[in-house]
Amino acid sequence: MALLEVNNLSKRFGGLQAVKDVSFSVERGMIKAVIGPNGAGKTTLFNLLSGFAEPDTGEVRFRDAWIHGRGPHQIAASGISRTFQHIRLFSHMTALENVTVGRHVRSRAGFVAGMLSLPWTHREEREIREKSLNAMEFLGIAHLAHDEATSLSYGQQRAVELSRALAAEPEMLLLDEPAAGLNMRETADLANLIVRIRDRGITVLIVEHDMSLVMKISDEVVVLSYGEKIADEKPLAVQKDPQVISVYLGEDEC
Amino acid sequence: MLRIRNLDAGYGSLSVLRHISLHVKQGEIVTIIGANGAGKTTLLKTVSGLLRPKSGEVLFRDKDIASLPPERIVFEGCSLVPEGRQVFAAMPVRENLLLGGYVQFKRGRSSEVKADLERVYGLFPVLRQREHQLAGTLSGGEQQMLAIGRAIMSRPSLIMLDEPSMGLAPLVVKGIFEIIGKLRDEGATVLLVEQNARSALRIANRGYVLETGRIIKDGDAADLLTDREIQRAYLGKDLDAEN
Amino acid sequence: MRIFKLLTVVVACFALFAAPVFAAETVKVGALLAVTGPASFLGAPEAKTLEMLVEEINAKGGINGKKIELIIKDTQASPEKAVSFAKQLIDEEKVFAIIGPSTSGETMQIKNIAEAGKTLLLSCAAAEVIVNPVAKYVFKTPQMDKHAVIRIFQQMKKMNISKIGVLSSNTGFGKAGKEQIEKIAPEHGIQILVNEVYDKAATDLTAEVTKVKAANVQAVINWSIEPAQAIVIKNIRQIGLTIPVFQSHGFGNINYVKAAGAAAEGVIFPAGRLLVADTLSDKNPQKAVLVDYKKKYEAKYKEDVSTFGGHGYDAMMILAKAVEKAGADKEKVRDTIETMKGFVGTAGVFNFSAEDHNGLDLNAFEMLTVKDGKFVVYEK
Amino acid sequence: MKRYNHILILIAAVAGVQVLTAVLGKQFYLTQLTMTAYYCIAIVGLTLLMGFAGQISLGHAGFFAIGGYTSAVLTTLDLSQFKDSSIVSLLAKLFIVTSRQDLYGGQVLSFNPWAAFIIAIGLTLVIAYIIGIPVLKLKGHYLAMATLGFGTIIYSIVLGTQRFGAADGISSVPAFTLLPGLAVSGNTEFRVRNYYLAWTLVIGVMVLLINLINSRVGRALRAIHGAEDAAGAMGVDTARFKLNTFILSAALASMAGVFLTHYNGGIGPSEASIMKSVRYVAIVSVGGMGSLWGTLIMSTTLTFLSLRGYFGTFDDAVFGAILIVIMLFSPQGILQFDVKALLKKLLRKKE
Amino acid sequence: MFLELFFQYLVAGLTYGTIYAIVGIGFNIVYNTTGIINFAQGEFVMLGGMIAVSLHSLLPLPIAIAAAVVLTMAIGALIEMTFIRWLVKPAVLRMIIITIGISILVREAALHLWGESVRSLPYFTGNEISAFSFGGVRVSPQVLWTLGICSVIVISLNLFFKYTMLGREMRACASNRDAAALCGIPTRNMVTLSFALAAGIGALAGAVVSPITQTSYSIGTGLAIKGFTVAILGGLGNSMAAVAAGFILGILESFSIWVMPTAYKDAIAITILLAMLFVRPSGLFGNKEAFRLKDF
Repeated sequence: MALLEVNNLSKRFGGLQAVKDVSFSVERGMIKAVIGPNGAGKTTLFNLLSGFAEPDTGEVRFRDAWIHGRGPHQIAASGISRTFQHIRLFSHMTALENVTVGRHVRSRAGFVAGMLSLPWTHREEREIREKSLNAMEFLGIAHLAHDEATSLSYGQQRAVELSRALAAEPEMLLLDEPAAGLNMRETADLANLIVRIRDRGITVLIVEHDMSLVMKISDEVVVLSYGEKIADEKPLAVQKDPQVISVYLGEDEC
Repeated sequence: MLRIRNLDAGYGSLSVLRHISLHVKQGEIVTIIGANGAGKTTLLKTVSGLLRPKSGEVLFRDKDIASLPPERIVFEGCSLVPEGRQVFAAMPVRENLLLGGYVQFKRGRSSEVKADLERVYGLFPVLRQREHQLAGTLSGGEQQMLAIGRAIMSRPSLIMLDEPSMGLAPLVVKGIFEIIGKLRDEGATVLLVEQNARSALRIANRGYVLETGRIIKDGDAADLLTDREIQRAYLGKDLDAEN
Repeated sequence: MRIFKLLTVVVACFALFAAPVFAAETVKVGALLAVTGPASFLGAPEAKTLEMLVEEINAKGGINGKKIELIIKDTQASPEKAVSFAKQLIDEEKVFAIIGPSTSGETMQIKNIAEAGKTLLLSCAAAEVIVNPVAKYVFKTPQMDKHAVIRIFQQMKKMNISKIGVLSSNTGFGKAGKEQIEKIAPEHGIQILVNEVYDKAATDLTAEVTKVKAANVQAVINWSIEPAQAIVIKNIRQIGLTIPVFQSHGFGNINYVKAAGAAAEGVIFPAGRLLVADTLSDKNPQKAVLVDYKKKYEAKYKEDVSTFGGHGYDAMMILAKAVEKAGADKEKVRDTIETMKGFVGTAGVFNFSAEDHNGLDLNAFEMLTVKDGKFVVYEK
Repeated sequence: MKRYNHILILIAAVAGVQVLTAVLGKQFYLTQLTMTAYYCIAIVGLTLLMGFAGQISLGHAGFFAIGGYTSAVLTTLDLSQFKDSSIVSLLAKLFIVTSRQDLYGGQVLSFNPWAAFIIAIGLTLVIAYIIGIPVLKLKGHYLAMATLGFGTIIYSIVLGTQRFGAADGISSVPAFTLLPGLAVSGNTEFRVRNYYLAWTLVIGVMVLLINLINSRVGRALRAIHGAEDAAGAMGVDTARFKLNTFILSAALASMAGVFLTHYNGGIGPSEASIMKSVRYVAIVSVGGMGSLWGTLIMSTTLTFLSLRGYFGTFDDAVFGAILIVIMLFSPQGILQFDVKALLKKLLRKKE
Repeated sequence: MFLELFFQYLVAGLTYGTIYAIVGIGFNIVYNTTGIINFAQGEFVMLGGMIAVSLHSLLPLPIAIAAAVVLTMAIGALIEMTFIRWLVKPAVLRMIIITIGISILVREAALHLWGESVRSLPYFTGNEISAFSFGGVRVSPQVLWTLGICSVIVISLNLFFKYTMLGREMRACASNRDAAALCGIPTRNMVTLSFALAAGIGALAGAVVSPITQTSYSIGTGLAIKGFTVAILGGLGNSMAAVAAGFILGILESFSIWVMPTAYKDAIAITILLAMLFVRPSGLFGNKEAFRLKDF
């Protein structure tokens, strides 16, 4: 059974049909990419999957549970982590603190326990810190732990955001245009990183413009156009799909 | 047309640009490439007056514009298409463009604004179709066109573009670059900051490479395009070789 | 350690403010008045009056050679400040007596404090609860609302009015009046058909007076002390109500007449005689006091005198007189005031007793009306 | 533990001030300092809501008033005439309703202050919960307006209801005997005890809040403040955390209201007014939104000076001027006020 | 009788509504160019009334009002230049607090300048008791004056913002300050202008309503709270909507008096309005689309 299953998902904003009857599935342990021209509904699809928008019709099943219509925090708790197209780090917090927020779903101290500073919360805090540092180490930014997150360079901020998502130990990671704003070199590093993340057993769903990245790492590619799915194939097949070429790739790109 | 000498700039105590010197001649397209965070956007912000330089001079047609506020610099004929489009989201397309014509209006050439509007609609037919639509409801590519159109409305002698391809689909990016070429053909001078180094260098006459606030290389665009080091760092030519 | 530095600065500030005041042989009188804030039209003239009187008394060499030291605290009509200041005046300044507060609410909040601190409190607020039940150290100088209401009802009887509408503002003054009206009306055979409270800061009251109009009453009583009462009578006339309009003694401020313009004409209200001082016959025992106060106040402050300032005047004069008689001894002064008879003040002739800490009767009020923009005695 | 360093300083300062006043014979300062302490509790609670959860509330005086008024009404309500009704006698058996003597010697059968306190806090929790759910969905100016509206409603109810004393408020509220020998009361002989009681409460609240902001919850709140949707994506139930914070800060305001009402012996409608709420928000801002200590210092200073009446008729004007000066020159609050940087800036401008 | 009463309450509601609306408009003008809610807006209304009354002892009525408007505009511009112009991208809350501070200072200055007493201008036509009668429903001429002037203000503002270059520039500033500067628009002057404009409209309103409401140093706060409520409920940035919301609030208040004790007028009106706000969080008439595009 697929890890994530999307059935006939639709969403309309006013007069705009942002996502129309989209279905696909993501198998455990694969990297799946969603591509499409601007305004094709990729970000909307992402928001539907992560609970930031509620679908008008359709279903989303993650593991054994229906998650459509649930709030973002519930979806996060069920094991899906996401990043954002425009980096959203928590201002006035250090990089490490940012990442520790990622452990929120894996810890439980509440208002009362927090106010009373109960002994077990200290143990929990220690664990949160360790796991967060591990996540930062994995991305090679442990040395930045105590810098203010929003003062870091763009690439470093991307890394913080990613380690924050990883700190939650998700089963599935949603990446929204992770290569936006990176140069080719950095993009290549990112590609390696995503593969390494997959190798840790985390399923990855990625929305991306950068075709070189998508073609290189993904196992399957879904192509959206005007909210509709026009292809869902292996990368090589997509590259040759005439419909995809006509709406998206253009004739002589690369 | 534009000459920058020993420019230092940054935000607060943070220094981003160090001793930048460059120039743009009449009628050419000059591109500045560099990694994210190299200071490209800061450079354009400083030239356009959104950011005040710490030291150095910015000569535009031999006049020092370094300490002028942005609105004065536009009047001098130097127009910026900012990063992330920055259209007036809650206003219709047509009003966005008319606001671009503000400078002409103030110069006492309001009669020409109509003609300029037609010219922009000629360049971007899609904007004519969306004339009365709120700018914020346009797609990313259309917004970029609108932003460029708005800048053209001020009849700039130098037009600066900050990452026009950012966040756009490849097909749309192609269209945008075609238009930049068209602008050049019409005699405009362009200073282009781009992430997409290959497309930028293909269209440009000359280029500068910016790295952590310093210019590390400059030359003809064609030369830069074939420069091995640049290929490795910015064009991703050895992407496959590495793996 | 920024915080530590700051704390030091703060503590130093406090120490500076706390510099001790060495007073000579004086009689310290505290005043809690709403000089600014929503009740400033009460507190401001009261404060001015007290300052004027103290200046005058001290210029004459004080009372029995002792000068008065006046400490005015601006409560801004908020009870918590009144409480804080009252404790300050009693515990710290060890004042001889406190004049004020200006409003009933504040007075009620500090009634117990004055009582516990065994400090004379001469309130300038009207509500009956201030002196009923009697607290040993608490007195008040404004006339009783009860008496004002009775005067109005008596007048109504003369005019054959039995069905009335009542409007009052949501302040202590309005509330106290409303309660008295509700209480006394049955005794006088008066039926209240509409009884509404409006906001003291109201900017228009057309809807409220429409409600009165709909009830088909024979007369309206408006009980308030703020500027809104001028709006009430304007709106009453504007919507075409021609029935008699009664106001409370809170109307005793010529500014309200000016603000209401033509609408103020014919309004009937009970008030002390200060407003009509000039027209009183020379035989009236109050005339000399009233004219004197009015002249002095108007000369000094270039504004019209109001009855509220008069309450401050009475408080200070009663205190001065008692001190003159009994010397600077709190208990003796208290006893002197309690037994004071025939003191002529602006509000009327005071006859205090152990049961009556107000000392005014029905006669303190005169029924007035407005004619050609001026207060005149109502004669009918 | 490092996080409690400032608490130690505060404890020292509290004791120090008391000793100092005793030595100087100026113990009357403790009266205003006690009142100040209660306002501080409300303001510190608001800081948690504004500075950490990032939600403005222009109606916090409403919660203060709910606490104060509920307690005042219940403890002054005379149930003597219902003495024989089964409910009242049951309550009397449970010590929820007790008999006491009033100032004029009469017997009053009214709610035990403890019972009134618990009911007041309970009521506040319920109201904050009901109000909080829809209100906290709003953002920015709309949230400000909605909370302002809530404040207006409470003020209007307080001012329009006979039972609440309308414009006069409620007076003759009895002392609140917490423990034998320890009563919240304005009586001069209990002044020192009340001072320590009030500041112990402040210290207790500070400890709890400092623990809270250093916990997982505090981190989640700051995350919400920094980027709400990202916090949601990280599994933070933003709505619930905001609501809980709102309720907590409402409860603190309400508690402050209860205690101050018993201390002052009464409460008036001005405690519920919008200007009061605005004052709380302003103090939080000038204290530095994200700084419990900054707001504690600011609220102590400003409230104390105001309650002492140092500025006379210029009280509001001085307050306004302080607001402007701090917000213009040190928008991060008083603790961030950097005289040197300011001078430098001014000097450079002159060049 | 029922109908007559209905219309009489309606008239009362319109009277309240006009006053609220005209203050709400001022909020919107400043908000539109700066994104700031200027809580000192009520103070402009107060200043307009007070200055006009003071000048009226020397000058004829129309000239006194005109002079008051001009003076208040100057004060508005001055306030902007002193306190706001030089701030770099201030946070919303910081601006709210600063404008609250300004409002307190202006109010206190007025108290010490004019004292605590109330004043008012004479009725423009007729006097305190005159009223037009429409089949038993009576309306003070000043209410008609206020309604008329309010409509003129709203219509001319709409024309100004929609069709003049200056109005468009101000809207551009509101939408995106940087982008407006890049179009050559002197953004700082636009902000000053918007304060002056809002102050002028407030002052005009203050002068026109003063015969009805009277004016005193403290009138601003209450009006500011009502005006803010109305501006938000209409949907920030939309002057027409503020007017509509103003009338809705006014009429709600007035009709609530019909059926309930008047003491709870505010509570009832605000409760209903809040309920509406919860259903439509972008304001009653807020353009949902534009709301989404705006950055709060």
